[in-house]
Amino acid sequence: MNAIEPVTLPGSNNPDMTDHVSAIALRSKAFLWWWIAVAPAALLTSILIGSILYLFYAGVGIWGIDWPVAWGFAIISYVWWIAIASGGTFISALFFLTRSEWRNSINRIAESMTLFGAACAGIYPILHLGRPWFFYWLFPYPNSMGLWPQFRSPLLWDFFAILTYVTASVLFWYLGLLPDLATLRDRAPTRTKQVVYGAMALGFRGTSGQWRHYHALYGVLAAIMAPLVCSVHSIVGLDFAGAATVGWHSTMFPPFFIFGAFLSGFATVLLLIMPLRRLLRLQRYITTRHVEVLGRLLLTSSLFVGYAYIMDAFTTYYGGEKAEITMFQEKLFGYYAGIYWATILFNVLLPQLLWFRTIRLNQLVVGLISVGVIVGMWCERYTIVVVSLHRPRLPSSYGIFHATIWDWLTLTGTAGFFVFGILMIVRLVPVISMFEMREILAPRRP
Amino acid sequence: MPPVNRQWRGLDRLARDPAFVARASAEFPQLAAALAEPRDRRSVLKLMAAGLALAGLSGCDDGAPGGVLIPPVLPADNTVAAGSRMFATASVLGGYADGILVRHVNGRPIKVEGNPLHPASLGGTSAIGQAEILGFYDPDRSRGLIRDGEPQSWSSLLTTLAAQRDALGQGAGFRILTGAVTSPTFSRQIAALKQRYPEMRWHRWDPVCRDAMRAGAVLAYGQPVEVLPQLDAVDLLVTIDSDLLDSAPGHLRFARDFAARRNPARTDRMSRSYAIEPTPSLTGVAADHRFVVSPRDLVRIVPALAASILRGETPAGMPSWFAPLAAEMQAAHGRAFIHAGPQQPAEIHALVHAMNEALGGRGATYTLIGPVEADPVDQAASMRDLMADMQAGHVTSLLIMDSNPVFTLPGFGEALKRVPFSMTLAAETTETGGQTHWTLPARHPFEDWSDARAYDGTVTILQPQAKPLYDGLSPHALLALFQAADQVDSRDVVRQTHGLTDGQWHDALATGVVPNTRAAVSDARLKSGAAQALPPRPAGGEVTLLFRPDPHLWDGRFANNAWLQELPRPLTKLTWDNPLLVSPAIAKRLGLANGDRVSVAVGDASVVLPAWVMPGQAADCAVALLGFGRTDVGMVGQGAGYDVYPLTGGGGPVTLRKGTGREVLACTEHHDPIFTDAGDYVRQGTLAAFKANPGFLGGPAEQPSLYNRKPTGPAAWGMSIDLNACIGCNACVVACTAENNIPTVGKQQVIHEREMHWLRIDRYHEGDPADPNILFQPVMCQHCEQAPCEIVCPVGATVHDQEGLNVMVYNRCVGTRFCSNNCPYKVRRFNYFDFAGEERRPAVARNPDVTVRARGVMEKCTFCLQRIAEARIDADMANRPIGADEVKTACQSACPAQAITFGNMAQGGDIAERKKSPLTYTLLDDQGTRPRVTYEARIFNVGSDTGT
Amino acid sequence: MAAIFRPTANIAAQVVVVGLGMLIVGGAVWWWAWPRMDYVRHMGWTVEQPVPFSHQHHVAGLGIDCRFCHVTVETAANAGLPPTYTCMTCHSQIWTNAALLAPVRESLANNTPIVWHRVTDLPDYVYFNHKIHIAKGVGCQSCHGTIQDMALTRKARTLTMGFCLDCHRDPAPNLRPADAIFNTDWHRTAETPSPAALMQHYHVGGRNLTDCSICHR
Amino acid sequence: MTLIVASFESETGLIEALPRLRGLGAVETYTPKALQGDDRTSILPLVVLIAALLGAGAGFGMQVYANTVGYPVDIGGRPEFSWPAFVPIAFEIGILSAMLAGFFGYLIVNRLPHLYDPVDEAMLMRGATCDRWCVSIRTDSPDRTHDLLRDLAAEHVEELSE
Repeated sequence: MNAIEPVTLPGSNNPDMTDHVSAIALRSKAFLWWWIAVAPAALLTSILIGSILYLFYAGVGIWGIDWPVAWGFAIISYVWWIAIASGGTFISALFFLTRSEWRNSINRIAESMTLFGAACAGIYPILHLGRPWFFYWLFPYPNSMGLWPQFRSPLLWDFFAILTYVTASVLFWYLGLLPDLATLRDRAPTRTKQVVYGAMALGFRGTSGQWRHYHALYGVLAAIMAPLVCSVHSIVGLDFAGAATVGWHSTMFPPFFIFGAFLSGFATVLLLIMPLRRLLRLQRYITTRHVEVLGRLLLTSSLFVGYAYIMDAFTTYYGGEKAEITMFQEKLFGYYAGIYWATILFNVLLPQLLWFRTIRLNQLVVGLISVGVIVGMWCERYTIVVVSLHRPRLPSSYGIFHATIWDWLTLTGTAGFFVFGILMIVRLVPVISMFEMREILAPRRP
Repeated sequence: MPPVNRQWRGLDRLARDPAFVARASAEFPQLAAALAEPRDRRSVLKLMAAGLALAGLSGCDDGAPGGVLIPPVLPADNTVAAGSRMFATASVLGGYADGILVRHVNGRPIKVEGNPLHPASLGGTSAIGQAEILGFYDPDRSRGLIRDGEPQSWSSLLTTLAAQRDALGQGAGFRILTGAVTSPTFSRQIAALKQRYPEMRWHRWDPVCRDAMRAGAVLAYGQPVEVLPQLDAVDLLVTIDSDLLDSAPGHLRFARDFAARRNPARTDRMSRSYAIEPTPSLTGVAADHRFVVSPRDLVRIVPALAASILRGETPAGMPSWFAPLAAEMQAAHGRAFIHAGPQQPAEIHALVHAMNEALGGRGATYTLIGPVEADPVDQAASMRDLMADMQAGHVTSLLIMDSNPVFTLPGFGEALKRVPFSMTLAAETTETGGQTHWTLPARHPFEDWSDARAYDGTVTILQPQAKPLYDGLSPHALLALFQAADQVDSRDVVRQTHGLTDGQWHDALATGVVPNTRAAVSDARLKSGAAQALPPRPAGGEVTLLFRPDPHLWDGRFANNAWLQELPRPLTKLTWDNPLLVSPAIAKRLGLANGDRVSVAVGDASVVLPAWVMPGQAADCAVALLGFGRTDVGMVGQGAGYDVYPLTGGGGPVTLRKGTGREVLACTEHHDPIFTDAGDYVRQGTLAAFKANPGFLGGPAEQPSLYNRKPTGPAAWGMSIDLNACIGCNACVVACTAENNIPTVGKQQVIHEREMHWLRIDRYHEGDPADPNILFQPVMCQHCEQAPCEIVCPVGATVHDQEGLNVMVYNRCVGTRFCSNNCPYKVRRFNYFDFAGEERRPAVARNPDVTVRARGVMEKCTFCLQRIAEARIDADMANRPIGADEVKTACQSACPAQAITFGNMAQGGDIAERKKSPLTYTLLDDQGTRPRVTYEARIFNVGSDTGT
Repeated sequence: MAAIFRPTANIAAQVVVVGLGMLIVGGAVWWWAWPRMDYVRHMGWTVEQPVPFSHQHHVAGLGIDCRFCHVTVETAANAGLPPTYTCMTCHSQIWTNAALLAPVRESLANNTPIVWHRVTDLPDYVYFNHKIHIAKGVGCQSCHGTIQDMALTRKARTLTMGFCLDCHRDPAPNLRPADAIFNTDWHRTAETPSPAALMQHYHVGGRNLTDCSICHR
Repeated sequence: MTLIVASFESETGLIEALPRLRGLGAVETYTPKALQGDDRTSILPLVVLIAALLGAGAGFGMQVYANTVGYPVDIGGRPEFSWPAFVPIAFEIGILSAMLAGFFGYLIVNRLPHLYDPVDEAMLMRGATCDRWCVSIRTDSPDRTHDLLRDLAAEHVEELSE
């Protein structure tokens, strides 16, 4: 398979597609592989719940964070997840605006990824707090103390950004789901499914009015989602750039973080669609073309990120601030140097293989590169948070950070929760946006 | 459970101890009730607080635990129902007294301050003195009479003593063992005892003693005179392995006098000081020149120095600095002073006496006084006799007070077994107490009457600060019981000694000094032989092993004091441990890194302990720190560090071998010990450069900024820290801990870098590891006007008030820790666990004017906001502005050298003056944070210029 | 009959939608109202005490000055609770064997304090200081309400941070002439100096009373 | 009144049919995707725009009020009215209200949720969400409608009495 297939294989048509896709959601018994996949995911999810409960009981002291390195896994993983989440929005919103046909068959998966990526990210800021039960103090509610949150703090901007992003993603996802839910309602084999999907479809019947407003609105919302996701990531970048801390105080962070979001987003989408198209027999609609396109996007964004890394080094030495240079040396050759170089390898060097068409078409290699990118992005955040913090301006406050078992359990726990969520989506709703596919498929069987 | 340090478990154990519960029920009804049904330690502590309140500690009561108010039955006499008062007393170490005032809040002792009227203190305190209040509240303090492990009643003690009185007869077998004593009352009682038991003997033993100095004085003058330096009159100070500013009696006063001549911006006659020492000391670090010399060379160099000064010889084979120094000393005739430390042999002291006389210092830079100590003896000799008699069975009854020989003197435990009747009087559980027949709980100095003399002989009356927390016996009462059957009130005993009128007595109590008790100036003449004294050459061997007291645990008596255990040692920044300090050369030879185990053998005695590389230590030297490794001690000191006393007994060559494995040591500094550019933080220069351009180290006026909003309150608080005065003694750190209810976190958490000190003293080594330049810099919240921490807090938990304070509102903090990230000075501390709740001291011991911080909130230096608030209210009530120097922060008032100045800059005063100093600079001024704390750069008066 | 839902389903759906809407609105209202309710603030609650002491009787009835019992109110942070001794100064003469007063007599006899229960209990991180408020002309009633009418002492103000801030933002209305501070039946009259004049007189307004460091340490 | 529902096999079929059917009564189409050539505009974009502006304005206003009137505090020596710092939150609140307005606006303009509709009774409606192009006519003249639909080659026709 080294000739690139079209967006949909020849002979694909609407009825077959509709039958096939809705059958996946409506089948009475789940696939065996589904059960095999869901078991560990569920286990990890329960581990997540367990470690959260213990955290609330014992306090953030159970983590590796200390005096100079006061931020740790919670923030690293938060940034990591929110970046993964954004990838989905880019595909569903940005490429909707560009009317790219290939997007129609994968935007449902991408958006679901956004949903659960954002959910995982959303947990962390609360876990991170020393007194999590007071997290609502970040919200400007009418309190008897006459107090307000401190609106100049990037963390507060972040709080609002996440709030908006999660809500918007859910609404956008659900809106996009309405017509397909209607389809499921009308094809549901059992009464229960009829009622459930029927209720969720809210009575969408595809009347002329419903369609007219639908397209008007969907376009507008897509046009909103695109800047929103950029703002969310700029603000996450500002959580760091807004501080005077060594290694953080850089005007480049907002775009830098957006590049990172592209990269990890595309990588995760690739990792989801490549197995799913096989397991769910979707090769007709998610073709090697998709893999190829995403491969190119992955390469492009990796070049962006590479540029950011170079500028990072350049500004440090060009700026010539002593503390910055000390910290950067430490980053390159110090205790944590391995993690920095892993970042470079996974995020910049390996993706360069994608210049070759044959590589782009080799799904195994593409998969490995994507995994590398996701690991690399985590390492990047580890470097930004830990390495920067462990070399503050005064040598007397130098320090070191070692993660504890609880750090790792929480991280893997959220990973499990993410997979669990995706599997639920696969089981319950159409993994391909059927009504959008109809735009590009033959209306009738040949 | 969170990994909490062992030391917290104590009170639980206590609560389960039936004996304690029984006693408690007698003293504190609620407490017993609480202990009866199991509860969490916190509530027990609360009730203990209530119990202590009932026990009479607290007159009135604001916010008593459990939402109840407990007014006294009778109006509390002469305690102000609320607010604070000071009561004078003294903190005694090695017999010598430093005057202190104890602050009482709501009628209970809360904090130790210096006594400005006391000659040895002048308002300053030592770290140990500051920590004494914690010792007073220590739940581990020994309570109840024990005989062979069985609890006893007071009456049984009285009968036993009655039997003793009869049995002792002429007192042939009766021995009393104490530490060095200056108490007039005590010696008076001993004298009386000697009348009753003519043949009794009084032995003295301190593991850290000043025998050599005494012997040196006898060599030089034929009598044990003591030297009284006038450091503010000294232009040229030469110290030889000296503890002048570290721990010598009167060191607080010396630090003050020394500092008075150290800042060229304030004195036009900056003194110059040379330190000749084998291992870094505070005295050496404070000097302009520090010469690293091994003891084995000292015994060569000092006589040579004497020769060239006394007889004008020019010895050969001396280090390069020798000739210039000798010349300079001669040039400074009448303005120079030489001081040698207690670790040096008597002969060297004799030579130093001779040199001081020859340099015409006597009467100008120092005076001689008669011995301050009561009936001074050669402790080593005195102990040899005692041990011999004990072995021989001549000792029938032995009374041990304020001494722990079983721990500090190898072989004593064995000898003790042969004594038919032995009795220990100790405030804390000690190894000795465990091995004598009787163990009596002593009253804490804050609980009973006594007296003591200062380094210059001045007498202070020690008065009780509170009713005894646990019933104990005062040494005076015990001696009296050996004297006669009738029990005496120690107050009367003390009072008899001094024969003061009521008026004088009350003045003495109020001022903390008994007037006209200064020791008379001695007119002893120098003996001719002094100048010829020749010190013995120390034993050979490639390693010289030195024993030094731990700067904070001293000889081990403070091992159960968590504040002192967790206080980073001034030069190593180590807590909770006493590794062997090895010179870089030794480390290189044996391939030792910090923490590597090493085995030290002296003759047949040997100890295995971790090593720590000590820059600036003589190549052949290894230093073992005494005082750790206590075995029979409270929960805090249990198993902290290593006992090196066994080595002191061993004779023969010293051998070091690298052991296997490495230990993690709780050090609070994690940077590469050697620095090339410490000057970025601790600005420093020479006196010559200063004279050329006084402002050469001062920072630029103010970084330009987009924001020019300034606090506009009626007061403007500011602080200035003089790095020329700071000797790194840590008194300020403990004072801060005590004043602000700062919890200790234990070794494990210190290793996790979670120590809580609001005020830390940064220490930098600069240059060559063999002989580095060592610098100190106290760092606390800088109270920036453009505070980076405030911008990033999402809930506004840290904001600015209009008087320029960066206030931290604990109860608003949700714990994002962003403020700490964004603090360039990293002065913020976070409660990763419920450190305050896990503290072992009772809640009443806390300062009620300071919020106790919960788990998950950030905290930091507040400029002692509670003191500011008090002054603010007083000023407002009088409708006047707050005076410039009206408020003193805890660190400021504790500093013996007056390195820290704080005040209301709006009203001028000292603070405004110091801020004007040309040496003033702000830390990390490139950050444009505009701190309210500024530093005065360190100036070295180096050899090339005369400085006067 | 092909339809999945009955016509009633539409009504059901609308009910659900409206219900959700009301739930959200109601929740918001509750969030706002709850901390402001007197019930939550224990306003007007009386607390079980060992002795049913009546301020009404002693203050309004006998006209005893506040400072007779609360001796340190002018000189210290806390007003001070009277020692048993103070109670007995009178009650050794009158009501000498009233059953109600038995606890007081026992307290003196066995030298065991009376344990009173707090009526107003500020959090430990709030440092209220009586003497400065008295000195600046704030009357007892501003925070303790009409104490002279309380047969059993009860909490009369919310004592929320908002309550404190209201006065710290604008102290004037709560200021009284110096001689009226302990006068429980004082009322502003024609000849009372104006609030502004009182602010002047007490030199209030020199500092920003809403700084955190005023109350929190 | 009778309700007649018919389905066509192709989109074009339905489009051609519509103008002729309109004469007979109220016509509504049910299609698997939007019909071509329906160029009427929607009010929703305007609603979303207004909501966004209002939300952002309110958000900005709240921050200004809190920092200048509500409880002004000295935060790191920054001015009370530091408007640049207020922009991000204002923006986010604007977006949030836009999303909410858009979504609920859609439900309102389409009277959703609308679970039951008489046309649901028609079996052939089940194809409308897949590949059939359905139309419903409320007419007084069912016969003519039937004839016309037959001429238009409607795939299926169902008549539902109301």
